[in-house]
Amino acid sequence: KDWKSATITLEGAYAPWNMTNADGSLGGFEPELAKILCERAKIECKLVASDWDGMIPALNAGKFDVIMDALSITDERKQVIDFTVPYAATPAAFATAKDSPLAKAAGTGATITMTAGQTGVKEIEALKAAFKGKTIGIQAATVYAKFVYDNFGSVAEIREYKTGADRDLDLQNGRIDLGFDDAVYFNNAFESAGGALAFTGPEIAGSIWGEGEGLGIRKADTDLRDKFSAAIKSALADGTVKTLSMKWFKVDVSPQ
Amino acid sequence: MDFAFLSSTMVTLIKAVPTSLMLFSLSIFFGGLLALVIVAMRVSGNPFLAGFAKGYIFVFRGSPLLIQMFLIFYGLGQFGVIRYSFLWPFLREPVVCAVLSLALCTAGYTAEIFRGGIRAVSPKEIEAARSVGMSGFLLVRRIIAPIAFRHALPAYSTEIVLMMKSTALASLVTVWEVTGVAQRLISQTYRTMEVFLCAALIYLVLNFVILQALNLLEYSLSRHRGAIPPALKA
Amino acid sequence: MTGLQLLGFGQNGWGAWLLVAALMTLAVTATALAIGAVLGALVASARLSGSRTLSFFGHVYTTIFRGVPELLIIYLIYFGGASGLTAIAQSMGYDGFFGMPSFVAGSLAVGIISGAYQAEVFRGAYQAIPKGELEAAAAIGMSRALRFRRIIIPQVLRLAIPGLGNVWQLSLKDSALVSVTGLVELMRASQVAAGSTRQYFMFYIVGGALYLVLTSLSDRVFNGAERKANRSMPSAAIGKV
Amino acid sequence: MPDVTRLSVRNIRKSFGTHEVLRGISLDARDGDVISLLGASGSGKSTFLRCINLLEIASDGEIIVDGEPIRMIHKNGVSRPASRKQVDHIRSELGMVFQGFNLWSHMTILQNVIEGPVHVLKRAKADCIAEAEALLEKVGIADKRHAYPAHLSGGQQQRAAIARALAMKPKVMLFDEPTSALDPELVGEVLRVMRALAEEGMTMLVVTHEMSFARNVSNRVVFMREGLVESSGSPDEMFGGGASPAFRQFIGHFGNSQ
Amino acid sequence: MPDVTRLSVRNIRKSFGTHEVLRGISLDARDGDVISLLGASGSGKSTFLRCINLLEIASDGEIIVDGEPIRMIHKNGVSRPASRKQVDHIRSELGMVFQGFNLWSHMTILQNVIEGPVHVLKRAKADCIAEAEALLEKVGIADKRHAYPAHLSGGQQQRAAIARALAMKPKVMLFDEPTSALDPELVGEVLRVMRALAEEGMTMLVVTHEMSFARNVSNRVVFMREGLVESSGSPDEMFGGGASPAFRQFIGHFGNSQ
Ligand SMILES: Nc1ncnc2c1ncn2[C@@H]1O[C@H](COP(=O)(O)OP(=O)(O)OP(=O)(O)O)[C@@H](O)[C@H]1O
Ligand SMILES: Nc1ncnc2c1ncn2[C@@H]1O[C@H](COP(=O)(O)OP(=O)(O)OP(=O)(O)O)[C@@H](O)[C@H]1O
Ligand SMILES: [Mg+2]
Ligand SMILES: [Mg+2]
Repeated sequence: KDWKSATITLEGAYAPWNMTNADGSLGGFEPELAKILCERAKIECKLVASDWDGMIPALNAGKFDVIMDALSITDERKQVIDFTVPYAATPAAFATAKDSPLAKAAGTGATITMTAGQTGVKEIEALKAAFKGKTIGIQAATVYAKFVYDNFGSVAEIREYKTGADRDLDLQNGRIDLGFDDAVYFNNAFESAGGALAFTGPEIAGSIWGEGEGLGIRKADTDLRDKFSAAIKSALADGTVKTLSMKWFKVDVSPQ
Repeated sequence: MDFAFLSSTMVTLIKAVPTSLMLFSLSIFFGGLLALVIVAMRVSGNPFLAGFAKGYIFVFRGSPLLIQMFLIFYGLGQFGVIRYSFLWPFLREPVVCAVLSLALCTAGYTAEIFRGGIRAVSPKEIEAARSVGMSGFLLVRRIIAPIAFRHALPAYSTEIVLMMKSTALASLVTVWEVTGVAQRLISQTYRTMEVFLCAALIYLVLNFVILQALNLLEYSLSRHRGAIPPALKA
Repeated sequence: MTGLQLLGFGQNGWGAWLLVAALMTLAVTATALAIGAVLGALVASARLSGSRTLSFFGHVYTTIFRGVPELLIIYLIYFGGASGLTAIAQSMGYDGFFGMPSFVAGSLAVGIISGAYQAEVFRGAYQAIPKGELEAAAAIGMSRALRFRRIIIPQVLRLAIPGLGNVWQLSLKDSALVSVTGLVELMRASQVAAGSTRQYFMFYIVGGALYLVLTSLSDRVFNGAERKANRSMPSAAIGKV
Repeated sequence: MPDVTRLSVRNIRKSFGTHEVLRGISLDARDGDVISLLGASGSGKSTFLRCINLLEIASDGEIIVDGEPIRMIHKNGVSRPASRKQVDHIRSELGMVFQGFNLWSHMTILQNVIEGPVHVLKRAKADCIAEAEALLEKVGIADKRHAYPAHLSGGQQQRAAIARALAMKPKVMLFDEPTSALDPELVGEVLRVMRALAEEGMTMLVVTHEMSFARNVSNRVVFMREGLVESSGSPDEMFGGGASPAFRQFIGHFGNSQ
Repeated sequence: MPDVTRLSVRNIRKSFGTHEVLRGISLDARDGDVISLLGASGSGKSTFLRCINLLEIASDGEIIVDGEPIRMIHKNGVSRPASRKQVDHIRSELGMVFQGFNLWSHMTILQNVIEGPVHVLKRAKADCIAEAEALLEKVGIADKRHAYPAHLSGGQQQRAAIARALAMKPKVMLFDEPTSALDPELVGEVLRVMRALAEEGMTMLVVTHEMSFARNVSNRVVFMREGLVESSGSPDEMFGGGASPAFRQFIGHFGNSQ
């Protein structure tokens, strides 16, 4: 099949990755990047919003051809769909209330790099001691959730939320002491929390979070996947991704 | 068919069944009690109480449970008054909030269902009760409630089953019951249909048992009716 | 940006967006209720028919569609329906994806579910009809169909109105699940607005309020119908001394 | 008037659970016959009438209306009518006034009365209304024609029920205590109407406790006891000297108090 | 027996919409009085009884039971009782047998009968059952005590309703056509029971179309017409020569057909 046109779906409610404008149009980092990628792949693209819950089955049912919704590339997902090369990879960090005794834990402001499965990192051990007996909120079924369970499951109580936004609200309400998530996401969330929340402890980057975020594509459509992978590579190479990233996230999320 | 996957999914989901059942039974119990109070207010004839009940039913029956639960769990904590009050130790607990919002919501529906049942009680039988000097609670307990309950039973069965399914929303407030666990499994494995089918099977079995029990109840409460002659069946 | 601007109809206001979604919710619910009324009447008559087979199938229908979570039924109809259509289309030589339009799939799914609820409402109402009145109808030689049309339906409708009000309410909220088909109804619209602006409370409260507006409109209709249907009844004995 | 057998009932049996209410009742009614059905409370009079128009299905026996036997199917010890259509048709020729009236609560009195003629017999609505109003006039409740049954007195409901049955112009009328809720003046009125109908050739089966009716209007008296016809005969026979002891005891009060 | 006024009704008025059904009715009943209330269908007899125990609220007038006036509140042209407690108490002393029986459909006959004594009067259940069974025996439906109302014949239901009212041992009984569904033998039976009650001093107000009752059992006859008491007097006065022309016309049929 020669791909002249393709339908790309995203949730349209995950600012600043992708969001809906008041007039119903889509905006954010991903819609803008998608436009560039499609131009480079010479595909005419149509963007449609759809619900996160039905996204993967709908892709496999053929309702659209590409998912672009901050979809992390994981082994489990690879069993049902294919991914392009990543167009973004973000570090993660803890957040807490600004006036909490846990604010400014050791390493705040620094960045450490971890590889997949790495243990015994001294910064993490320090946090472990500091977070003993506290409650940590995470978004269920994410790579971050696995990390927190692996490293803090023995010392802290862990509470799983359906969405990051819910967790942030509870962080403000004081039901939980800490949250752990994508640092880029947090950056944006802090803004709407009116300065009540802040990072604590070091930012954690590296291959521990997997390859990063890529486009999800049906397994059968390898040609489409290759076209988009090529486009992503070129956009990363010439700094286009970085420019867009600085515009929307104020940090560079291009995978290293 | 990937039977290994299905069976491991089933095991994971079944572990969450007690949570679902706990949410279900507590909210049916408290919701039922609250509904009795609300419906009593609604038919009391006192304009103030009836107005309050109408408002209550309107709000809790009229808006989605998801929004109610969100506002109760995440919204109440935004108010310092509540966060620093004696209520907070309770409201802080996700389970309490989940049961609270489920019960508040079902009370609105149930009150309306019971009111429908009360409407179907023959005015003549109520008059007969009044003429022997019954009124108030006695009249309700002996005459109105038994007849109304019988009339309301089909609709109430539906509501009970709905509550079983509504417990699915509790994962919004971090109480991980069957549907929540299923959704978590889906976002890990992306095998939507398989996981959902397993979850559906669990709900179907639970609800089948509930409905069967309610059918039995309905049957045993119907002895007093003359059987509908076969010649008349619709 | 102030809340008022966010909710307004101006350039950055979400007013129009939410309003259109509310109308969509109304349309899905009304369509579903109509579909459900037909199914519900059929299933209720099957359950009351006295025929064991029919009654069994009626029972199965109400048990399954009340017992299985709504979301799954919507999934099955939407994706299952789409696979079916696509397979048919491909066997006829067409290529690509053929789905049911979201609106059709959504209304159909909610309608099938609401049919199970309505069947129970109708059944309860039927059983509350004074038996003697049915006998009187049979005694003047009314056929089943005529009895159904002239005696049963009017009385069932009267006795079912409160129950149908409840079903309307349920379907209104089931319609919120239809968003998995990509339909932007009120619930999804509120979530999108909340997620895009991060004004969660405001948009949830506004969304809830819009649901209440829809409810108050429908309550008005149902209350009017109830008043009208009950004019032949003695004034309710319950509120009296 | 030709001597036609309008209604013939052979050996009807009916049980509720283990309680056998009708134990083999037979009866023939010709054109213009007015048969009084007497019997103690609970002796099965209402059940008998209800079996005739198949509101209850007799477990045994045969019913022949206007020469046409009602076809029944017997299977696994359960009987049911073979043709629903036939039942509907026969019912429209058998009028019935119920002991409990059974007016349709969602219709006004006038609507109750025209319902059958318009929708079962498919006659023109305007004609039916005119006739219905004349009937309601005759039984004295024309002023209540737009009221709903729940707003009527007992006697008014009973008269409405009579009017509803008559409006179908049935060949055979089954009356279940048609004057129980009426005052003496109205009883006289209604009996006059019934006598007139009898003279026009309508066949009537009347369950009644009104001995004056049995004696003066009917041409045959059937006395039921414990699910059987204990005795029957012309009014003169029954109320004269020839009655059975049981019947004499039954009407004892009637005899005494006058 | 002391000469006590058990029930006194003064100038009762009641309208349904614009239709004034009772236009000022007064009546006094002493211990042991048996008052027959006669009147054409629709003349307001049932409404009058219903007003006495406040199932309908009269728009005007006064009701005094056993010397205790029922306190009413009049506000904005609407009347209602001042004390619900008083109403309950008074109702438990006023027995009522309804024209339509109004048995509780979800209870067996026995349960219907013991309901009031056990739950309103709070008497021991075992005693109530024993008494109820005796009462049911008296009215001849003891064998039906475990049946539900829907499974009873008309006359059986009526007797159950009478038993239910008597089980409360009220001081005043209001009967609305208590023998309408009964056969002559049973009518005699029930009248005997009523006569015995009257002799024990129970006060009774009986709406009836049974002239033999009015004549032989009651000690006063009240004839209602168009919402007013047209005439009243002892049975001898009323059925003798002294009756009003209207009353004479009303009982005309009764006179004729015998
Ligand atoms: N709820 C009501 N609404 C309107 N009109 C009513 C209502 N109840 C009774 N009526 C009217 O009031 C009048 C008196 O009725 P009531 O039942 O008292 O008559 P009654 O004397 O008992 O007659 P019957 O001997 O036929 O029982 C009748 O004309 C009736 O139509
Ligand atoms: N649906 C039923 N189920 C059980 N028993 C019944 C049913 N209907 C009637 N019976 C019983 O059958 C017997 C005859 O009832 P039926 O109504 O025919 O009597 P009836 O002769 O009309 O008496 P009445 O003069 O009191 O109306 C009664 O003993 C009654 O209890
Ligand atoms: Mg009978
Ligand atoms: Mg009356």
